[in-house]
Amino acid sequence: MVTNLFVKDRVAIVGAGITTFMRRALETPRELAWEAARMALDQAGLTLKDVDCVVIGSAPDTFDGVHLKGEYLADGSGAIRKPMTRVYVGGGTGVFVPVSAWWHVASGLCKTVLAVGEEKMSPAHPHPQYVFRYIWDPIIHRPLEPNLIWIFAMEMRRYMAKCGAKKEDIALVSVKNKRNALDNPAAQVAANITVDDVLKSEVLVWPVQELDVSPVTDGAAALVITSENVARQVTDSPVWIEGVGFTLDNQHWENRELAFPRYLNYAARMAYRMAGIERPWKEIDVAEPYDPFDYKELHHIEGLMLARPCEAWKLLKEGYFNRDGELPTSPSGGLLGVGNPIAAAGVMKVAELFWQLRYEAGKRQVKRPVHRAVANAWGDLMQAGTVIVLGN
Amino acid sequence: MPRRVGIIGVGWYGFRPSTPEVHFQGMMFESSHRAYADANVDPRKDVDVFVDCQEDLWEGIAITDEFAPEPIGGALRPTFTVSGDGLLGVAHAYMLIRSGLADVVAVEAHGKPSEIRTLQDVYYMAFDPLHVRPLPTGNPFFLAGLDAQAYMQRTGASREHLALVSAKNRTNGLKNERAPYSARLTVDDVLSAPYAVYPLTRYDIADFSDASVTVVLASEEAAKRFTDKVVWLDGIGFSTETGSGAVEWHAWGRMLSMRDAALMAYKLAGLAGSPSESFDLAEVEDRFSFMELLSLEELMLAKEGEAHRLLEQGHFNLGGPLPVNPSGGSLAMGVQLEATGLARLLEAVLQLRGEAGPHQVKGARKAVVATWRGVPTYTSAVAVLSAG
Amino acid sequence: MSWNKHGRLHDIITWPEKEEVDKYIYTPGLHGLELAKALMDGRILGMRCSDGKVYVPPKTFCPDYGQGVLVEVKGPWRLQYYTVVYEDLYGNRLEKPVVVGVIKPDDAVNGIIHIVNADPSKVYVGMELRPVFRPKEQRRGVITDIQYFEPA
Amino acid sequence: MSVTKLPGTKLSSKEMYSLPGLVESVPQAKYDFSAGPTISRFLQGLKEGKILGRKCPRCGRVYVPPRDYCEYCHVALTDWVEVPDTGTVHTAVVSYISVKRERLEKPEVIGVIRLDVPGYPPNGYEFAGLFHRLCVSPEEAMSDKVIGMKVRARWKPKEQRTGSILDIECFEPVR
Repeated sequence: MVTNLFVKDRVAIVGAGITTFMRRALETPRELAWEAARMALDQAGLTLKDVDCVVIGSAPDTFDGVHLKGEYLADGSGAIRKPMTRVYVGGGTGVFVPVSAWWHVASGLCKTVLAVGEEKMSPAHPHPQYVFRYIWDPIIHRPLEPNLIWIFAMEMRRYMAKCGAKKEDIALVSVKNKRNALDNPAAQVAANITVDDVLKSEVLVWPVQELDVSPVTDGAAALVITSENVARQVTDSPVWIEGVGFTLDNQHWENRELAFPRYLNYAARMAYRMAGIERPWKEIDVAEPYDPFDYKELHHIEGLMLARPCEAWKLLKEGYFNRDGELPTSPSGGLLGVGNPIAAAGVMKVAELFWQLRYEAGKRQVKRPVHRAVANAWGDLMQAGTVIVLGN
Repeated sequence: MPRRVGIIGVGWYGFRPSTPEVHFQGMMFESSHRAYADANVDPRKDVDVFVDCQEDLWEGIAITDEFAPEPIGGALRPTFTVSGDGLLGVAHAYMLIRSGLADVVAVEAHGKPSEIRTLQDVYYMAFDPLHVRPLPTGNPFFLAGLDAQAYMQRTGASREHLALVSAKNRTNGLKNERAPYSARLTVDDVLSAPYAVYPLTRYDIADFSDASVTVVLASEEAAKRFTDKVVWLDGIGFSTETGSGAVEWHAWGRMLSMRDAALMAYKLAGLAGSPSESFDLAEVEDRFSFMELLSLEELMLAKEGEAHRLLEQGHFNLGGPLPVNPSGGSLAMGVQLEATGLARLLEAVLQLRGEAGPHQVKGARKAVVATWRGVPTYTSAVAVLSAG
Repeated sequence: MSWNKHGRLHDIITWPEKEEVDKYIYTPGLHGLELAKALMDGRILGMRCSDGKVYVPPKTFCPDYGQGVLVEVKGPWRLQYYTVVYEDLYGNRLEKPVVVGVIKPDDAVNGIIHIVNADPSKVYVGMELRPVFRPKEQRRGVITDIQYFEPA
Repeated sequence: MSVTKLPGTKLSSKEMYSLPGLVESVPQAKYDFSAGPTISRFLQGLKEGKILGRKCPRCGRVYVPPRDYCEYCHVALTDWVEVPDTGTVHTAVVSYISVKRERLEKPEVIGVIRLDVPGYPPNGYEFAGLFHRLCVSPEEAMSDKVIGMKVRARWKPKEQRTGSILDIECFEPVR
């Protein structure tokens, strides 16, 4: 693995765009991608002619009900007569799209890349969650009729058992993120709730209850990522991609300790080494850990080495991760508050850090000064960790 | 000079109409196991990044990248999936190495069409659900029929020329152990067959076969540590003309994505002069017979509307000035879904290493590889290779 | 596994499975909603882009990425390219061959894909066609509200 | 970001289903997965009432469920090992909803069982194990006692076994 990576041409994010996150959208998937990508280009002051490569991220085709979905989203993502690939690491795709865009630019092949994440879950009937019946091993697991929440519940239970975290401790994440989301115009389920509301919500798969889970969402988000010299011409506050990391564990999640995401830890080390970060818990100013479930934010804070294993829920109680705290996490409102259109959710989180590092997050702007940020996405069967480190 | 990228190992398994004896992950293990032996690398220590190419609905699994890392040695290592043809995965490997993030990258692609019971319905699921899929068209390959008719109308190529491509490739395939659909086919055999999708007979449409192909790429310095029989990847290009939700914007009878991909690849390879003299062989797209002629024109290996004339003169035969698809192409080897591009690349690499066997093109030093992702996409990829 | 495979078919297990939800419901999209209303009314829409070109059917945004302006497309319609499907992907002959065409109206730069209701022997490029709509009460604002195109 | 009105047109459920131009499509995506030699043998073992694992010749790991290859050494696995059908509960949950998110009348208890397979450190990061149903009451599953509880496979009667993971009915506590 290459360690002291000398890249003559640094890579920057210069624009971000996002659609509102909705339970049901009128737009078709390609129109959602178009709306987000066009906003990102407008924000960067560029047009489609300036784009020379496109990277698309979208999770299971079985949601939108369109096979070869990368091809279906191509024109919506601006890839008409352009090099385009769709990258795919399950739920980790959202952060992986800008990670892949990094080597499109750093290799010298592309100068300006449109990185687009889209997900439309509402077409699947009777319920989008039914799609998750098909993520399992067809022979060993599917006969047990598993649904997705089972695997999260098992991981949450293991985290609670190993780290001594109670449900009321974990519910604070949902309270924090849904409150943060009140200031996010894209939010689908922002709300002022209390720990009691979480503990009284419908029990889906104990210990997971309704308000522990992010919603099903239609939405898209996009970033414009360019080389250093293009960035210098386009904006006076580019946000540099300083570290990228990604790791996939094997698919046998039933053969590993679920309390600690080792795959995410390896991905984080890869990204931190590239960014020259030795003590992330000190050097990272703001973070967007992936939070499809409330316990998962704590799980990922520990995987990202922003807190020691089993310590995150204690710091949470002290307000350490609040917007005015020592290390704000999910100032965007996260998946729990803004929504979870799988592949677009990760791009939304990177977009949030883009706005935070440019002090353009408005009411969501964290109080402390920010120089270095980290976002991660998680995916597959408890096996994919994707990490990006940004700096201004 | 930016870092040169070389192919240091190839491995494959399958190329048969069905492979019931292996689980799809077993097939991936077989091809990667052979590729790592060929490159004499240890995947658990020497390979930095693993790229896999597959699509959910070809595999029957909703997040199919979950099953990628284990069999190819990528467990707990940087692994990701490109939802596209294997050649797009090679493009990512090229970028990973040029950017310095990785020195050695493994790319695997596979297809097990024999396990898809409702292949036609899965094809239709890729069609625009609003404006095209609802139409009672009867066969998803009607899109290829429209392009074939438009191509023949524009260039004057006739049904005999299409038959000549099919006969050439299926006969070439007789010499290639990876070509289950080869046959001593004559033009008359093809002309006497009824149309399946006008103007294509069943001989003009490649069948499907199961296969997994793994390719190991490395930077110039890293390559020296492992092998001395390197095939250089001088250029790679890929492009998309329009989305499958806007096929109505497609330039019928053309494959502009292959022209754009070729221009990108030739620029990277520094091919200033006219490309037609630059190559000793070409492995190009032929899952529909007319596509070989159209590909040659989009790759500028023949002037527009001239490919079928050169074909008549035997210019593309095995002994001719520019052998095209000496391996038999997809018409003889079959279509392996997302591994089809790597099948073309595999054949070209073996030719440049002088290891092709009976269908070896003597003294082959430079080759071009081109693939299209098939109906209903308009995405192509092109690679330019040269012997080490 | 490399060396100890089972060749004997008796030892080989194949496991039937599927990857299907009950059904998909696709919304028509921004322009699609207006096209649906027009189709119910027996009219076909296109979109005009900033370069003045009209594309059909309307797809909300143009190849140049700007938003298209809806316009009605009246034709006359001509067959630009066509194919005839005689058998399905598995090689089964269809009872009746299906003629599929790219059908371009004079007042647009591209054609739509649709079925041509004519005997394959009578079909030629450039022939004039007209859309045949289903009876009004059977229309639902979808592309198959046009049952087919037939020689004008 | 400076923009407050974001693109996107929200629909309520009623609005969506009353839209003109809605297109319905019933997907047909059926497959016949080749189980391959390892999984075929594993299923055969289940039919005979045995849980089979596979051992790596190089690192000695015993994999349950078995694979064709060792993912840490990237070599083909060789010997078969019958492993005990006893183990401890790694995690357990109680499900009140079905695959289609409908409420279940009777909740289901499911979990991960760490099997008593030699060669893995007692509470190491990796272990051989199965994901399966647990025959314990929901109350017991929610109590702290269940984590680490000793369990054993409850096999279906021989004539009802078909060579599937369901040949094990569940894992029940060893009282």
